[in-house]
Amino acid sequence: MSTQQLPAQLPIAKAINAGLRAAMADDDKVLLMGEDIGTLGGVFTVTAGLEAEFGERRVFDTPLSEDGIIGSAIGLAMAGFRPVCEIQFDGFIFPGFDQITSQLAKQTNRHVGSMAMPVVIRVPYGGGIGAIEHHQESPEAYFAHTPGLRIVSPSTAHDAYWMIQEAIASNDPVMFFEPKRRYWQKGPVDPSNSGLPLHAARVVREGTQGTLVGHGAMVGVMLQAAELAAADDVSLEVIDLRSISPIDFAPIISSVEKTGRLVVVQEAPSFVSVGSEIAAQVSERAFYSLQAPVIRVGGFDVPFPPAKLEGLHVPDADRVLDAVERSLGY
Amino acid sequence: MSTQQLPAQLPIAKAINAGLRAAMADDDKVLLMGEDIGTLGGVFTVTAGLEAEFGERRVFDTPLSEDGIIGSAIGLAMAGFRPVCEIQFDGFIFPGFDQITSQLAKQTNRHVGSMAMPVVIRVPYGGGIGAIEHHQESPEAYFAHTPGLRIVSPSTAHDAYWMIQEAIASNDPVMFFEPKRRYWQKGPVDPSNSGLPLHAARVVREGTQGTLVGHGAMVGVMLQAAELAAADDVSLEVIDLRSISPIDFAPIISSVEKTGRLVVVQEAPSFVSVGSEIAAQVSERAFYSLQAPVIRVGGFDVPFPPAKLEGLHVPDADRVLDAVERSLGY
Amino acid sequence: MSDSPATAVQFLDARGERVSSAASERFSEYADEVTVELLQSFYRDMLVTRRFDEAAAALQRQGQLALWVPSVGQEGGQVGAARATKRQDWIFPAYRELVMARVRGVDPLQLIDMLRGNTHGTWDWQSTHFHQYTLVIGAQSLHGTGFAMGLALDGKASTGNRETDAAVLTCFGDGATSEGATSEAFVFATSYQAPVVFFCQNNGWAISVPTSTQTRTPLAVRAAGFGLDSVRIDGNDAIAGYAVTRALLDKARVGDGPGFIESMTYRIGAHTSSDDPTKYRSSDEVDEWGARDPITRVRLRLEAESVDDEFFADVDAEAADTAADLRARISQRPLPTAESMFAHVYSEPHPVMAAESEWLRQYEANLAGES
Amino acid sequence: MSDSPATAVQFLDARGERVSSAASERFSEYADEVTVELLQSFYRDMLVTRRFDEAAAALQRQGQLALWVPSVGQEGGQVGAARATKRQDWIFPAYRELVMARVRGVDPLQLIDMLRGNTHGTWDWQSTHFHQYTLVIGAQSLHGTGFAMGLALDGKASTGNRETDAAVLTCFGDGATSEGATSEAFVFATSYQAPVVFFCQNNGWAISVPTSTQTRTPLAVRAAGFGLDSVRIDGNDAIAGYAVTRALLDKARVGDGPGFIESMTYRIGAHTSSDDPTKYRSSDEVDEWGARDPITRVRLRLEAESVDDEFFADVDAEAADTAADLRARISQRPLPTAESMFAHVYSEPHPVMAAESEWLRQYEANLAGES
Ligand SMILES: Cc1ncc(C[n+]2csc(CCOP(=O)(O)OP(=O)(O)O)c2C)c(N)n1
Ligand SMILES: Cc1ncc(C[n+]2csc(CCOP(=O)(O)OP(=O)(O)O)c2C)c(N)n1
Ligand SMILES: [Mg+2]
Ligand SMILES: [Mg+2]
Repeated sequence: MSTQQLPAQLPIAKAINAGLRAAMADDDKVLLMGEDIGTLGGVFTVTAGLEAEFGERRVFDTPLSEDGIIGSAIGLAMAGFRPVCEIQFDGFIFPGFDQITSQLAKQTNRHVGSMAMPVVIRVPYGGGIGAIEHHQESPEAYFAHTPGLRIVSPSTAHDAYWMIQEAIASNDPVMFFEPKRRYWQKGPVDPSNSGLPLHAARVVREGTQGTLVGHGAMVGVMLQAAELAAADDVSLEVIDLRSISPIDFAPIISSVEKTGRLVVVQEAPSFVSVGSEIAAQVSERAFYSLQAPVIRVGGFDVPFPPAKLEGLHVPDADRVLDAVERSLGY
Repeated sequence: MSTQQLPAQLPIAKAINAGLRAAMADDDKVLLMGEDIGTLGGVFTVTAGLEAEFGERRVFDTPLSEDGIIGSAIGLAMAGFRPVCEIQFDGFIFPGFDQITSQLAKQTNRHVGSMAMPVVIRVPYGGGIGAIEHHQESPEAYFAHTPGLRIVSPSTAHDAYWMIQEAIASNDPVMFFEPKRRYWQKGPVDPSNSGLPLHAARVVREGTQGTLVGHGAMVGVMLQAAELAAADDVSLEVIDLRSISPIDFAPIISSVEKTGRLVVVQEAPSFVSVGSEIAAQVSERAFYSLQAPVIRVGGFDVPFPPAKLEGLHVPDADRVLDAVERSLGY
Repeated sequence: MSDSPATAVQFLDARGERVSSAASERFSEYADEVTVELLQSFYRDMLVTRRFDEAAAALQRQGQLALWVPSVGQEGGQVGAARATKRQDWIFPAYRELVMARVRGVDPLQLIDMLRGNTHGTWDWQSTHFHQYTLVIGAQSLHGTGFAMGLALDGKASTGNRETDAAVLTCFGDGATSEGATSEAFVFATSYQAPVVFFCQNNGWAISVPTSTQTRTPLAVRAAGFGLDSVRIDGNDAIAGYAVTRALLDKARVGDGPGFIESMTYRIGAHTSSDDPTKYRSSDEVDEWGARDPITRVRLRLEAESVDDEFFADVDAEAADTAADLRARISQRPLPTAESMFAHVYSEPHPVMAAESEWLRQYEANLAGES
Repeated sequence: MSDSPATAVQFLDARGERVSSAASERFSEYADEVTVELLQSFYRDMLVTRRFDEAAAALQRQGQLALWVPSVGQEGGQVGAARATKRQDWIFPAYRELVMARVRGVDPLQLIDMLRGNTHGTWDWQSTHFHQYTLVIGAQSLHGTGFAMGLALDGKASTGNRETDAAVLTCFGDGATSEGATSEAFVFATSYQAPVVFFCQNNGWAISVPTSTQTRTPLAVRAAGFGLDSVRIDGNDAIAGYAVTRALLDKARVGDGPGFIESMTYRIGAHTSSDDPTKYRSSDEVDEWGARDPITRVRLRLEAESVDDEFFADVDAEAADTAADLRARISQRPLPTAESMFAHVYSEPHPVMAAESEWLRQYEANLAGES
């Protein structure tokens, strides 16, 4: 891969931008498409400068239709391209749901392997930015339930830079969920070493008395909770899922074998969610290790509330610690 | 409710038809709409005769658009009607996904209670009929993850008759999943007594050594498994969920407190599914009662395979018994 | 169609002159209904809304609002169309129909509540006949259509009575025409001959994307292809907005078929307060459209009709009052309660809502107890 | 548009006479390419397919097929359009394009595999340039459009070279025009001036629903509203299918904009083998259309052109052979393996696929061991 000069610290949005630039420079089959991604550079500036750099042929604004974006991206992939689609906000992915679920996810299988589907769908997701309705959802469970898709979400600039490139390099469709409230969180990026493979989870903090697992913006919340717990002499291990489908269970199971307790943290409503799957599988696979049931901390099972209530809805460190306390109470 | 003369035994398809007729006779705000439901009476004849009986004003064919069907049904509900929409097959609900997820499910909440959404969406679902692609899916998890929807699925003619009427009477949107491969399974219908409320689960067979829970077409499979197990002197309790959202956990937890073991059976792929939720909650709520982890038997995490392979994909009594054996092995 | 649907109907030009053309002829009877008095009401609605709009934008910059969605420049078509609705009619807005909201009697502070993050939008849709804003582009086009189908099924429309039959006015922007839902609404509306008129404000842009990316033909031509009675209007001409909307609503309400209006206008401000339009469009274009301001031309007309200064002063005073009222009340809006998250997800009791709201109540009580 | 898009272009009438009209003039140059030899190939494609179609329907009734989707009556437009494609062109079918499949060299037994439940459709799309069937109505309209955009981006189309530039022919039915995806495909195709021609077989019905429920205007008029070069043809006239498709593909391939063809035809048979059309339509209607059979008229023309009996006998023999081949091979089609469920869900290794396929292998081995 081509190496760019990168500053020592990069916000996540700029790390994705740099990753996109690197992928585009490496492979001229990579295209960027979506609403307002060209001249404007995206409403979060993630694609800023790329139209100017690579031209309107490779970075282009589409008509206002998510179904149209995904459906035509499928056609472009059939023609040998690697389209990277931006869905402007989490809540606007649903008009494209049919193309994702019945077409994108199934083409390779339908064609018994004779048709790769290297389409990336970038989705800024999650709450915490004080937005109006439909701009703060965490819809990853819908896609995780759909065979044929891969789903990832970076929580650091380094991962953002690398994972977007790995997603683009994948011959399978990848949903790339960007924790939008962390877009301006800075971190170092090592442009010479990706670290982990795309679908590996990462232990981001070691601990002994309990395990926290989550992804995206919740990683920061979990780290904060672990920090607070440490002050109370409770040692928590924190795992960043990074990949939501498939889930890398090995480090989670090892951790639970060590700590005996697991709290799963996510922004999405809990009912029939990624957290349900983790709880179900860990309860099965670490049956003899668990000293307490797996406890889930998630958004409530309600439509995302008005911004003034999002602080109550989206899990914070206190909610995580409350769950840890319950877990320790067993 | 008006009482119809019903034969002693009714196939499920005809029981739904009778339930629709009763609901329409009771309340002239009830409308039926969908593709081919009028003159043809639906591709499974579920609405047969109703256009002739109630007229084209109340039973009408729509243009070929699921998004259009659901979106206009929302408008009709806003105008005071109680539309019952048929989606022709499970796999064709996705073009309507945005209207269901972002509109139908959220209207009442968005309007802080000032707008009821009495819309029923009937979906023939599941495999076992040797159909081509998109005609055999079990998409209930997508909707279960969506706050604001209610989801039910009958497994007997009696429940089919009553639950469709209760769904129509509800002021909330109800997804009504019809186990299509059981449409011609006959059973008695008591038109004078519904039995249970819409969202109650039902113990359909008592047992002591393990619990099976599932819904729709899987209820028959579980009963068959329990029968076979009984022949081997293994006593299994079988619970028909009936309601998928909300789930009636009380009888499941009581059962597990008695049996110590739970196998969850579903047709849908397991990953991030209704089965995951049941496993997660039961693992938490019956933590001290479970003598073995909750085991899930589901479709594989693959797109529904060609018909010649569906016998392998959709759980059968053998697969259920294999899981029971594993559970008993702990 | 009286003429090609691509020729814009205009009754009041940018200089405030009354004009007519072959395209406008069909609607002149309705344009003639616009008395000086009615035109004064147009002026009042537009000017008061413009000042409110500017005040809200300023409050957003001060951190009082999460977001502001301006309608500056688009008041002409909006006021005409909204004033063309009869009391029994219903409006399904998108999210930029500030003048329409006023005309239908929506408390503007309730609109503010939504943009402040207190609610998802909670004005009284039943009494105002003005539905909530719909933020998922295009979705409301089907709701309006279904609602119109319902009016007809209920005998509230399509009986042939032009006075009492009701109709629906459904709004969206140029960008929205690319969403499948909007085309599907055209299909359903024409298939059932529903009493609905689509009001498309073509303001040149969908955020940073010009209308030319959405369509290569006039949107009125596209809509005509579906069989909608389709008319393009000068969207900065309140009289055209009034006359054409009234004509098409009257036609639709009696059961003679749905309509479509492409209101050619311009979004003078940013898409929302989050947007910087200088990144994608020229100031020349903005200036050009500024010269076609919908309020100025009505004022010029009213002055030509010798409306006295007192009237203008009165409108200015109302506008100033409304803006002042907004500034005074904005920080006192009731905050949503935790309980409200759970109370309305369902109309009927739900065990998960009960459990989660109880859990949160206890959790909050514990937190409060701890601190 | 040479004429109103609603006037059907016809070159060969039901009696096999060559005809022309103002509407057809634009395409007469292309119609003139249809030599007797080419017309013979049309006849062969249609007749062999008809016999195959009938044989498959019979096999379905005998339980050899889960489902059969007949194309009887629709062969005319299909053969003309498919023969109009150049080698470098691509077809995106819906699921009723049996003649087109033959023309592009698809092994019909691979089509049968899908309807037998062995596969989801696995013919070689790369070499035949004939994509898989798409069963979710309308979805392929966007795939064809995106694919066409890709051809242009790749320099394989829109270079201005009529001989070597490629184009896409995307098929769907009248019912499909109501799905949002189809309208969105029109939007994208026109916005990017993609080298695609939409071929809509208006066969009067979407299962039991007549076209009048989907639209009140000719579909060609609707498509024209989007800015597609839009033409209605007699869909039972193979020459019209050929000439118009060729003209629009040539225009689209060089970058002069996408097209739309409304091919007016009729589904003589049931929707599928699961359907009973007597429930919703009259036999009169079927008879009326039977008299406009697309094969009969080509035969009459060929006879008028003095094509000898030997040719017809040869076609009959090929048809009989093809049907016999189907009957012989149908029960020997390879069955899918359990492993195949997991092998192609992803192009790259996936832990869940590995685990589940291994689990099933062991489970099956145990079951086999037990019994
Ligand atoms: C389904 C969906 N996709 C994307 C968005 C984000 N978005 C909000 S407004 C807008 C542009 C809308 O343009 P137009 O319809 O012309 O209306 P205008 O804002 O110009 O009034 C976009 C893309 C959305 N709200 N909904
Ligand atoms: C999204 C979707 N909804 C419903 C169906 C069920 N269905 C299969 S074919 C059909 C009618 C299609 O009519 P048309 O497009 O006119 O094509 P035709 O079958 O007449 O060739 C319907 C409703 C489907 N396949 N996909
Ligand atoms: Mg706009
Ligand atoms: Mg058809």
